[in-house]
Amino acid sequence: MEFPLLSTILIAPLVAAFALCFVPKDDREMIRRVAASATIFMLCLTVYAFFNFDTLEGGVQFAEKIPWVADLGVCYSVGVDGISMPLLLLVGVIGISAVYTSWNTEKRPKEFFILLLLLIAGVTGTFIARDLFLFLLSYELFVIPVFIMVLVWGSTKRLPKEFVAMKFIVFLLMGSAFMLVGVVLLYVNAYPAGERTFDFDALRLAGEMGRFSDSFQISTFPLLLLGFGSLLSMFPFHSWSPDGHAAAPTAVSMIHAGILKKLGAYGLIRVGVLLLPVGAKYWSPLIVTTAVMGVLYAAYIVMAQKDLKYIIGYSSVSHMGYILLGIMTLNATSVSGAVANMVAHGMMTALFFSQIGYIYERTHLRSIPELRGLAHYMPHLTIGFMLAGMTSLGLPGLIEFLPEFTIFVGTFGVYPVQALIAIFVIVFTALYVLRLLATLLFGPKDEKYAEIPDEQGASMVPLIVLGVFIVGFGLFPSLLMNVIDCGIEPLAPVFEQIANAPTMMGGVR
Amino acid sequence: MDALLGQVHALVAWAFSLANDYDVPSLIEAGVFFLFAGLALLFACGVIFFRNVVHSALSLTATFICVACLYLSIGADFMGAVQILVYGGAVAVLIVMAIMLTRRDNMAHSNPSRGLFRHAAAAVLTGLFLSGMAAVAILSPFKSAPQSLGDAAPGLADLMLSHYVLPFEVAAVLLLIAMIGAIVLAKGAEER
Amino acid sequence: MDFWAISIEIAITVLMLLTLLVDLLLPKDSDRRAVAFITVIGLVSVFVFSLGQYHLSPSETFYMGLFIADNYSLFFKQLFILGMIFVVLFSLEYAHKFIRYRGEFYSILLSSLLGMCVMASANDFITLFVGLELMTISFYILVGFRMDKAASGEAAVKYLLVGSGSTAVMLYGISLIYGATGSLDFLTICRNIHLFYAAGLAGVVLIMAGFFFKLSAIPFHMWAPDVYQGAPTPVTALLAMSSKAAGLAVFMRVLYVAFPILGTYWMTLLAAASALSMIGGNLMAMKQKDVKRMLAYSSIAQAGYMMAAMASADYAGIKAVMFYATLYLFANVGAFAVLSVVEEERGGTTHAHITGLSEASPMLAAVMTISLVSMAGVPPTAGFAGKIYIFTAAVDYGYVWLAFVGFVMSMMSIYYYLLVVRAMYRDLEPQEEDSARPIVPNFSVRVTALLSAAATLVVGVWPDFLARATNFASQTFMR
Amino acid sequence: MMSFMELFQLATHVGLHHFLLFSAILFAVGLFGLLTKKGLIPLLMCVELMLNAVNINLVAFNHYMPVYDYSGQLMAIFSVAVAASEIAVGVALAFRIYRDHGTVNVDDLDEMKG
Amino acid sequence: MFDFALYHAWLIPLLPALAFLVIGLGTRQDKKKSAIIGITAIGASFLLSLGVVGAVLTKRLVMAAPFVMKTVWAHIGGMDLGMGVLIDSLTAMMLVVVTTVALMVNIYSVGYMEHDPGMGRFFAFLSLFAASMLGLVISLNFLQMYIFWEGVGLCSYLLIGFYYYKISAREAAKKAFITTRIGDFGMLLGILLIQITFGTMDFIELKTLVPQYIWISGTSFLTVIGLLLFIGPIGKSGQFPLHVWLPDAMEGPTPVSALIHAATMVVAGVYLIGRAYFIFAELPIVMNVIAWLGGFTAFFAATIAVTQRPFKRILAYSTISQLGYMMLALGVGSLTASMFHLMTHAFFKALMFLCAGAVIEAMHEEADIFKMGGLRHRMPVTFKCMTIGVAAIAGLPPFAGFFSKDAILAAAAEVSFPLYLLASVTAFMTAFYMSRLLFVAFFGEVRDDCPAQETNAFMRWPLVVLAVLSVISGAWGHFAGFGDWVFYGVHEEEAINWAIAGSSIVLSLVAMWLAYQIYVEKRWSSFQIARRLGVLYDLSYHAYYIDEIYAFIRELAVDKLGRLALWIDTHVVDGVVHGLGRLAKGVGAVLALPQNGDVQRYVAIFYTGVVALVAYSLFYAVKILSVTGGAF
Repeated sequence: MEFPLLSTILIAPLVAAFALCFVPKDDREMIRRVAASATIFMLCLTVYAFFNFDTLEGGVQFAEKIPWVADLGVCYSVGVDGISMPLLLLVGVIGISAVYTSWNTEKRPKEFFILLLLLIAGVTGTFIARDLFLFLLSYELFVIPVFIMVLVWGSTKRLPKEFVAMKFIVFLLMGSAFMLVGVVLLYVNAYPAGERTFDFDALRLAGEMGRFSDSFQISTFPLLLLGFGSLLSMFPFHSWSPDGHAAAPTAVSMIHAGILKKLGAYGLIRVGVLLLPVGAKYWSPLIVTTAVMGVLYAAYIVMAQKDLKYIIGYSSVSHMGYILLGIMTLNATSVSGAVANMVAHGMMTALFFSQIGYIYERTHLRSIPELRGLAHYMPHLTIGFMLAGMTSLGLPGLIEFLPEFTIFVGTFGVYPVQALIAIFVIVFTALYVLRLLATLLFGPKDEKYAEIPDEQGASMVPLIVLGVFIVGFGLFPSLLMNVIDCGIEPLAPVFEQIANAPTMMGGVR
Repeated sequence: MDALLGQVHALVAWAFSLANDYDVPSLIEAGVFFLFAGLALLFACGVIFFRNVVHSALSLTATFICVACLYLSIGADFMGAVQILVYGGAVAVLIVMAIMLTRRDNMAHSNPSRGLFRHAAAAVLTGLFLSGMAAVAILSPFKSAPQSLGDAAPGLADLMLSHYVLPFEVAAVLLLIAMIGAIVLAKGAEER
Repeated sequence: MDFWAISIEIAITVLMLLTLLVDLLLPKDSDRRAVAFITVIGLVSVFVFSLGQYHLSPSETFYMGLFIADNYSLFFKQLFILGMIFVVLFSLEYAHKFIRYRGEFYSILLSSLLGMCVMASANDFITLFVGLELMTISFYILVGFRMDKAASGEAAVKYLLVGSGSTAVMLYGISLIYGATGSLDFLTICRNIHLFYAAGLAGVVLIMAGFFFKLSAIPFHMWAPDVYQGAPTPVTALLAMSSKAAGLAVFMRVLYVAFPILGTYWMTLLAAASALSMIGGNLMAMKQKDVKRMLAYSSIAQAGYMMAAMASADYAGIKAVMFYATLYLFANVGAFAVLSVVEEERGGTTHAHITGLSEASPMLAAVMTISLVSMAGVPPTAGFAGKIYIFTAAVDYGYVWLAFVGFVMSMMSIYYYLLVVRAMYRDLEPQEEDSARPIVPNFSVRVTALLSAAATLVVGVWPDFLARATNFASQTFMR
Repeated sequence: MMSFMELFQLATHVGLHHFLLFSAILFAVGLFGLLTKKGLIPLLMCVELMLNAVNINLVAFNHYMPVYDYSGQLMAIFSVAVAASEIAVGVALAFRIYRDHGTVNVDDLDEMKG
Repeated sequence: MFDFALYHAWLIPLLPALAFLVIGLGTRQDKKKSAIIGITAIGASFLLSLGVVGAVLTKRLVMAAPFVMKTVWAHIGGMDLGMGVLIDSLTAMMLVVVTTVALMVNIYSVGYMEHDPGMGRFFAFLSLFAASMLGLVISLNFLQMYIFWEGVGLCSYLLIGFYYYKISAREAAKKAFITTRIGDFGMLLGILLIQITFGTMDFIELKTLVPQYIWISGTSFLTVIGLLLFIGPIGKSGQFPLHVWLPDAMEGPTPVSALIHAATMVVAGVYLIGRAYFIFAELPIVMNVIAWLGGFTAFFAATIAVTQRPFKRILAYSTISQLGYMMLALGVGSLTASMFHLMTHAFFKALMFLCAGAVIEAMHEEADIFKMGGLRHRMPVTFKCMTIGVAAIAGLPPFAGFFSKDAILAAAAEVSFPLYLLASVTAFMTAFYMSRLLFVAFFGEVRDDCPAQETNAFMRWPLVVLAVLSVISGAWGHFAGFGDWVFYGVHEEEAINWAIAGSSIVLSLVAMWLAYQIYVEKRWSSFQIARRLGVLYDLSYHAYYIDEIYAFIRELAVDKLGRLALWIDTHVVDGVVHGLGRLAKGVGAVLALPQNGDVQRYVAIFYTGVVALVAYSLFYAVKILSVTGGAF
C-alpha cells in the first residue's frame, strides 16, 4: 500500500491540536512551536504532493479509499485531482502563514492555536474529499473555531465582534441549509435505496446515466448555489463577509478570505456544476449578471471605505465575483481561470491580511487616515503591501494576472456585456489599491511609528512564503496551470453537454 | 301550521303505539340510565359551580357514586364496586383531607373561578370538544351486541393474573412510587 | 411466560427496591452517595447484561405477545439505562447540594426508568398505559423534588395538570380504539378494518395527542419550557432525552404496529406537527435567556426533527429516529452535566450564570459547545450525521418540503446555541471578573462530560457503528 | 326530520351511544372545570371527572361491543389506579404549593413564563 | 558573434531583470555595488542589442521576415500562451534606442543620485524598468506585450513615486498608473477579442490570419478591435484624453523622466501600433482616428506647453506633442516616419531631460524657468547640449529632428492637407516654446542668488553622448536608409521633399526669432501678450482644466457613487439581513407570548390542538363514509 500522503496532511494539524491540549497553557513558546511544526510539515507534504502530481496522467491521484459508513454509502475517500491539488497547496501555504502571523498571540494562545489547527484541518479535509459526505463534514468544520476565534480574539470596529461572529456563522449556515437540502436531493435521486452513495464519481456517473432529470437539475441547482454562493460571498449574499473580516483576528481573516471563500467556489464546481450541469447552465445568465454586479458594486464600496480590513473584505467580495463569473460561464477556459484565480486570490488576500494584521497588532490602528507613511520605518511591510496590492490589481508577472485573463477570455465570448463590465472594474481595482497603498505607505514621515519594529524573523514568514508563491506562480504559471489544466481537461464531456443545454433566457448560448 | 298539526298527529299516534307495544324492561332501563346519568351530570356541574370547595368534594363523591350505579346497571358490578371504593372512598377522603390541610379559614368562597372571558373561552372549547366527540360517537356505525361474558370479577381476575400480569405488577410499583413520592413531597412541604 | 424477556425490568425493580432498602438502612445523616453508587453499579451491570439479549431469532415475548423484548426495545432500553447512568453520575454533587431526599430520589429515578423500559416493550395498550403512567408520575414527583425552590413545585404542578389532561385524552383515545376494534392488543388491532370508523380515526388522533404531549410537539408543547426550567437539572436532562425517547419508542410502535393501515392518515399529521415543532421551537428558543428553558424549546424542535423521520414510515425513518435519539442523548448529557455544575457553583443557569465559563473551566465550556453544536447538527458532531439520516428518510418518502424546513430551521437554531457559546467565551466586562474564578468539577462530572463529548464527536466522525446498531434494531423491528 | 316518536324510541332504547354521549358530556364538564377553576384541588377533582368519564366509555364498550374478555374493564381498573396515584401526588403537590405560596390557586403560579 | 546575440536575444531583458533581483534582494543598501551591477547589466544588454542589430543587418531580418524563438509559457483551458523573441529591424532599432538611453541614464544617475539614500532602490527599479521595456520590445505576441506593458507601467509608478515622502510624487504616481490602466482596459479588451476571434495572439500567426479574416468577414469587427487596441496606446503614449498623467509624472527623479517619460516607455504605444501595423493598416477608420487624434494631441499639447513655467513640465507637454506626431505619422500610413521620429526623439528628448535634471539640481530643485536665467554662463556644457536639443526638436537641419519631422510632414501632406496644416502649426509652436525655454533659462542675466554650477562628470558625459546622437542620428538614419529596414508593406524610396522641408525650416526659424524677440530682447512684454489673450491664456496655462474636470468626474462617478453603494450595503443589503434576523426573533417572541405561565392556558391550548386533531379525524371519517357509503 502506498504511503497515505493526503491522510497524513489531514491528520497532522489534528494531531498537533490534540497534542496542544496537553501542553501547559502558559508555555507559549512550546505551543506555537507545535503549531508551527505541524503547518511546516503540512506545507512540505503539500508541496511534495504538488510537484509530484503527475500532470500527464491526470485524474485523481494519491487516492485512498476506506469504507466508512456502510448504510449511507460513505467511504473515507480522499484524493486530489487537478482542481483540488492547487487548492490543497493553497491551504498548506496559508496555513503556515496564518500560524506565523499569529506568532505573538498573547491572549490564551493554547486555545487559539488549537482552534486554528482545527480550522486548517477542516479546510484540508474539504479539498481532498472525494466523497460528498466527507466533504460536507469538513466543509462546516469551520463553524465553531471561527465563531470562538472571532469572539475571543476578534476586534470590535463598526459592529461589536460578538454580533459579527453570530452574523457570520448564522448567515453561512443558513446558506448551507439550502445546500444540504440540495445535497440530500442529489443523494436520494442518484440511486435507489440500498445502492446509495456519496461518492463524487458515482454521483457523476448517476448524472451521466440521466438520473437527474433536467427539471430536477434546474430546481436543485439554486439550492446548492445559495449554499456555496453565500460562502463564496456572492452578491447579494455577501454581507457577512466584510464584517467578518473586520472583526476576525488576522489568522481567521486570512483563512476566511484565503480559503473559506474558495471552499464555496470549489463546492460550486465540484457539486454544483459537475453534478448538475444542465441546472447550472439554466441559471448561468442570471448568476453571471449578479456576479458582475457584485464585482462592480463591491469595488464601488471599497472606494468609500476607510478601514483596511473592510477594504480588503469588500475587495475580496469583488474578486470572488470574478471567480463566480468564471465558474458560471461554464466553459473549460473560464473554469480553469476561476480555479487558478482561487489560488491566486487566496494567496494575495492572505498576504494582505497578514500585513494588515502585523500593523494592527502593533498600533491597533487600521483606518486609512490614521495610518500613513509606513514606508519610512517598515520597508519589509511596504514590500508586503506592495506585492499584495500589485497582485490584487492584476499586475502581470504576479500570480493573479493570468487567471483573471483566462477568465476574461473564457467569458468574453459568451457574455460580452458582463465581461466588459468585469474587465472595466480592473480600473477601479487599480484605483482603490493604489489609493490604499499611497496613503498607507507613502507620504510624509510620522514619528509615531518610529518605535514600531519592521517585520523580522517569524513575522517575515508569511511574506516570504506567500511572496515566493505569488511571484513564482506569476512568472512560471505553467507550474500551476498545468495541474489545473489536467483537472479540467477530463471535464470536456460535461462542458460539451452544457454547451447544448438551454438557459433561462431560452435557447443555446 | 301544517307542520305543527302533523307533529300533534304524530304525538297522538305515538301515545297509541306506546300503549300497544309497551316494553317495560327497556323503559326501566332507560329510566335508570337517565336518572343516574342526569344526577351524575348534575353533581358534576356541582363540582364546578359550588362556591364551597367542601361541597364540591361531596358533589364529586356523589358523581362517582352515580357513575358506579350506572356501571352496576350494565352488569359491571366489580367495576362499580371499585368505583365506589376507590373514588367514593379513598379519593374523596384524600381530597377532603387536602382541603382541610390547605385551607383553614372560611370555606364560604373557597372554590374560586377564573374570569368571564375564561369561562366563555372554556365553554367554546369544551363545546367544540364535546360536539366532536358526539359526532365521533354518532358517525361510528357501532354494531352493539350486548352479551354476557359471565361474571366480571372472575373474568377480570383471570385476565389480571394471567394475560395482564405484567401491567398489574407495574401498577403495583406505580402505586408504591406514588405513595413514596407523595410522602416525600408532603414531607418536604412540612419541613420548612 | 418467559422471564428472560422481562429480565431487565426485573433487575431494575430489584435495584429500585434495593435503593429504598439501603436508604432506610443508612444512618439518617449520612450522605446518600452509597445509594448513587449502588444505582450506577447496578445499572451498569444491567446494561452489560442487556447487551447479551440482542438476538437474530424471533423475539421473546412475555405472555401472549403483550410484552415483546425485541432488538428495537432493547436498543431503547439501553439508551434509557445509559442516560440514567450518566445522569446519576453527573448529578452526584448536584443531588448532594440540592436534593433533600436523595435515597428516594434514586428510587424514583429507577422507577421512571422502569416505566420507560416497560413502555419500550409494550405491545398492548394496557401495558403501554401503565408503563407510561409509571414514568409520568415518577416524573411528576421528580420535577417537584427540589424542596428549596418554589419553581420546582410550580413546575411539578403544571406538569401534573397538563399531563393529567393529556392522560385523559390518551385514555379517551384508547377507549375509542377499544370500542372500534374490541381489543387492546396491537397485533389484533392492526388487522381490524373497523379502525376506519370515526371512533377509530378519532382514537388514533387522541392517542397521538397524548404522545405529542410527551414529545412536546407544537401545539402540545406548552408545558415543556416551564417544567424544564423549574425541574432539578438532572431531571430536566431526563425529561429531554429519556422521557422523549421513551415516548418516541412507544409512539413508533403504536403507529407502525397497531395502526399501519392508517399510514397515510397519520403521516400527514406527523409531518405537520413536525414542521410546526421545528419552526416554532427554534423560533421561540431564540430569545430565551435561561439555558434550561432554551433547551426546552430546542427539545421541542428536536422532537420535530425526529418526527420528520417518523413521518417517512419505513425502516430508514425508524433507524434515523433511533440514531438521532442516541446522539441527542449524548448531547443532552453533555449540556446538562455542564449546566448542573454551573447551577451548583453559581446558583442558576441563565446566560449571566454561564458567562466566562470558558475561563473558569475550559473543559466544561468545550463540552457544552460540542453538545450544543451537535444539537444544531453542525459537523463534525453527531448531530450532522443524524440530520442527514433523518432528512434523507424524509426526502426519500417525498417530504422534500419537510427536509427543507428542517434544514433551514436547524441552521437557524445555531443562533441560540451560539448565544450560549458566546456567553461562555466572550470577553468579560470589568465587573464580571468574578466569572473567571475557576470551577473544578468533580471526577464523575468530568468523566461524564468528556465521555458524552467524545461520543458526540466519535459518532459525528465515524457514525458507522451506531448506524449498524440502529439498522440492526430497526430492521428486526420492521420484520 | 326525525319525529318525536323516533327520538323517543331512540332515547328510551338505552344503548352504547347513550353511554358514549354521557361520558363525552361528563368529560366536557370536567374539562370545563379544568379550564375555569382556580384552586388546585378543584382542578384535581375535575381531572378525576375526566378520567372517570373515560372509564365509562371503556366499561360501556366492554358491555355493548362483541368482545370476548373483560380487557376494557381491566383498562378501566388500571386507569382508576393511575388516577388514584395521580391524585395522591397532586395532593402532595398541593401541600408544596401551599407552603411555597400560601395559597393553592394555580393562577398565582407564574414565576416561569416567556 | 551576431548569431550569438540573435540566439541569446532573450538575455537582453533578462540581464537587467537579474540585476533587479540582485540589487533588490542583496545590495540594496550598498550604493556603489548597486550602481555597478545596474550599469553592467544594462551595458551588457546594450552590447547584445548592438549584436542583434548586426544580425539583423547581416541576415536581413526585415519586418516581413523576422527571426522568431518561442516557448510555451502556460497552457490553460485550451489556450496556448507563448513567450518568445521576435527579432526584426523594428525590434533591433528599439532595442538599441532603449538600451542606449537606458545606459546613458544609468550612468547619469550615478551622479544625479549620489546623495540620495535610496540609490540602491533606484538602480533596482531602473533595471526592472529596462527589463520590462526590453521584454516589451522583443515580444512575440500580444499577451507578452501586455505583460511587459504592465511591467513598464509598474516601474513607471515606482519611479514616479520614488520620492515617496512627497505627497505630490505619490499622487502623480498613482495618477499615472490609473490613467494608463484605463488605456490598458481597452487594450486588454482588444487583446481578448483577438484571442477569441483568432484563437491566437501571436503576431506571426496573426499576420497570416488577419488578411484571411478580412477576406471573409470584412473589417467591421476588426475595426472595433483596432479601436480598442488603440485605447492602450492612448493611455500609455499620452494621447489626448488620457495625457494628463504625463506632466505630473515629472515628479519623479529627472533621469527617470528622461528614460521613461520621454524616451522609452511613452513610445511603447507607438511601438505597439507599429508592431501590430498589419492589423491597423488594414482598417481605414482606425487609421483615420489615429491620425487625427495624434494630430490633435500634438497641437493641443503644444498650445499648453507655450504657457507653462516649470522646466520639466514644458518638456513633458512637448513630449505629448511629439508623441502625437508619431501617432499622426502612423495614422497617415508611414510607419517609417513614425519610427524614425521615435528614434530621434528618444535621443534628443532624453538629452533635454538630462539637461533639465542638471539644471534643476544645480538650481537646488528650483524648476520655474522664470527664476533661472543666464545659465549659459554657469553651465556651458549643459547649455550647449540643450541648444542642440532645441535645435533638434525645432527641426533645424542638420539636427536629427529635421529629418524625422520632415518625413512625418511629408507623409501627412500626402494623405490630408488639414493634417499637414495642423502638423505645421504644431511645428511652429514647438519651435517657439522650446526656444522660449532655452532663452528664458539660459539667456539673460545671471541672477544674484543663482547657485548653479556645472555638474559632475557622471552627469556630463551622457549629455555629450546624447547630444552627439541628437546631431547625427537623423542624418545618419536618413542617409543610411532607415526606411530600407523599417517599413510596412511596399517600401518606397523617399527623398526629402524640399518644399515641405523648406517651409518647416522657415516656420521654425520665425518661431525662434519671435521667441528671441519676446524673451531675450523683450521687444514685446510676455505679460502683455498673456493679458491680451485672456481666457485663452488661462485655458492654456491650466491645461484646459482637464485635471479639474477629471477630478470632478471622479468625485461624482467614483467617490459619491461609492459612498452611495456603501450606504446601500449597510442599510439595504445588510439591513435586510439584520431585519430578517430581527424578524425571526420577533416571530419567536410573538409565538412565545401565550407562554405566560398560566397553566390553564396551557391546558386550553393543548385541547385546542386536540380539537383540531379531532376535526381532522372527523373530516377524514366523513370522507371515508362518503366513499364507502357507511358500509364496512
